[in-house]
Amino acid sequence: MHVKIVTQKIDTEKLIKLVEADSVGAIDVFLGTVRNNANGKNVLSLEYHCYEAMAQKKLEEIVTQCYKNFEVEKIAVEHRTGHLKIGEVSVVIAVSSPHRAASFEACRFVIETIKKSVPIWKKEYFEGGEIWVEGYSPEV
Amino acid sequence: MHVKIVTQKIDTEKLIKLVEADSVGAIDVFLGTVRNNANGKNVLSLEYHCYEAMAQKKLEEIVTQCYKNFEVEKIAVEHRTGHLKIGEVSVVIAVSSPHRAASFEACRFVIETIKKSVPIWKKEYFEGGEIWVEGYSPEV
Amino acid sequence: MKVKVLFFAIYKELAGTSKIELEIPENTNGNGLLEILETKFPELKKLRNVGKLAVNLNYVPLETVLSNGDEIAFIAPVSGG
Amino acid sequence: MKVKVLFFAIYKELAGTSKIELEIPENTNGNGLLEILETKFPELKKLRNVGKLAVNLNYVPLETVLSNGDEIAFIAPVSGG
Repeated sequence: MHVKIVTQKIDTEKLIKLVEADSVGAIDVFLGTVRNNANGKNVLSLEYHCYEAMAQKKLEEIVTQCYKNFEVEKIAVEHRTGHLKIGEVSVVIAVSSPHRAASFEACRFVIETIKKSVPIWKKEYFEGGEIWVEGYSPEV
Repeated sequence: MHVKIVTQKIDTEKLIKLVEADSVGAIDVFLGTVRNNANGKNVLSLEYHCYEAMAQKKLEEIVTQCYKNFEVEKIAVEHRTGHLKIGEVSVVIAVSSPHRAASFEACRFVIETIKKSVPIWKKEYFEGGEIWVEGYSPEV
Repeated sequence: MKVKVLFFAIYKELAGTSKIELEIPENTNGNGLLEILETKFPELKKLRNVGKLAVNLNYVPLETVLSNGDEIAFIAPVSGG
Repeated sequence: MKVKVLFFAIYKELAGTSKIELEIPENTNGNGLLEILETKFPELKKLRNVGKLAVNLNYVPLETVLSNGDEIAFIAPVSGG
């Protein structure tokens, strides 16, 4: 398992290499990118803050759960924090598995669970203001 | 739309770049890789043959259907043919979309449909023999 | 009339060639062409009921009547990806 | 007893600080700590009923009784990814 909170550009190719293995037939990779609009507003940039120690722990828990729930081979996740421009990549999740269904399902599970329970927050900067984006309320 | 049958190593990073756009919030990338086993046999390598003109046409039809069925932004697909070693990448599908569900669903749709209807065949080389893999019968 | 038949993968191995041009009677359909091919390449009988018919890059039913100049292939179950 | 409270994102902006160390009575729970914090940082009242309680990197119910040395954070609805 490779799980990391980073402040620099994520190297997607590196994460893919990390999940390669001879027993692997499928790799699914998800990239979250900064979109130029949200709720009808023109977004100029996004700022990601995080509770780093807890985010790291939660990400590791999510990946551990994936290994239990899906027939996956290897998982690599990096989430970037700081101020990101439009088009920049905020998160990369790479999952490898012998058969393709598991890669797709586990990769989707990781991003959905990140958005529900990992203490990372983003602030949108748009023309005329800034706002903390309200996401899911993490379940206790 | 970028759709190509190639005989050399696929450049995943290039395909990802091709689907980037300011309006994109999610990119899903699927890589098919050559696995070292199948049906309990030790696989040594795979050889991909294809009916190139028809495969190209079918891939373009699949991508066109994706643009209709899913809220995706851009799609790039390359399928490699020839003799591939264990671990090498046979196909890469990159799909971008404003919201993540569409990327995952369209990417999955492309690979499932390739496996059902695109005239590409693989032969497994294993210890002591070789065999054409029987896939789906394409529906008329 | 004249048609072009392409062989791929298992078809190519059994026919021993990747392509032939063939004179066939007017109104021959896919099934009829297959019978002609099985006479020329008896090994192809091993694939009976296996292949789908493609004419000019599209899948069509085996009952489809062929036309002069058609590019034809029998498509074994595909296994790409 | 002494606890450490961390503030992130909207909590940090409203509290005007990212961290404080605090003396609180024995047997204080999450709700009790929140009341103490709202007295020190009245702006935090704006977030009442918004945050989940995290103690030592785990989400726990607001009724959880705190211990000396705990690292505590109130987690606004997350929006990463």
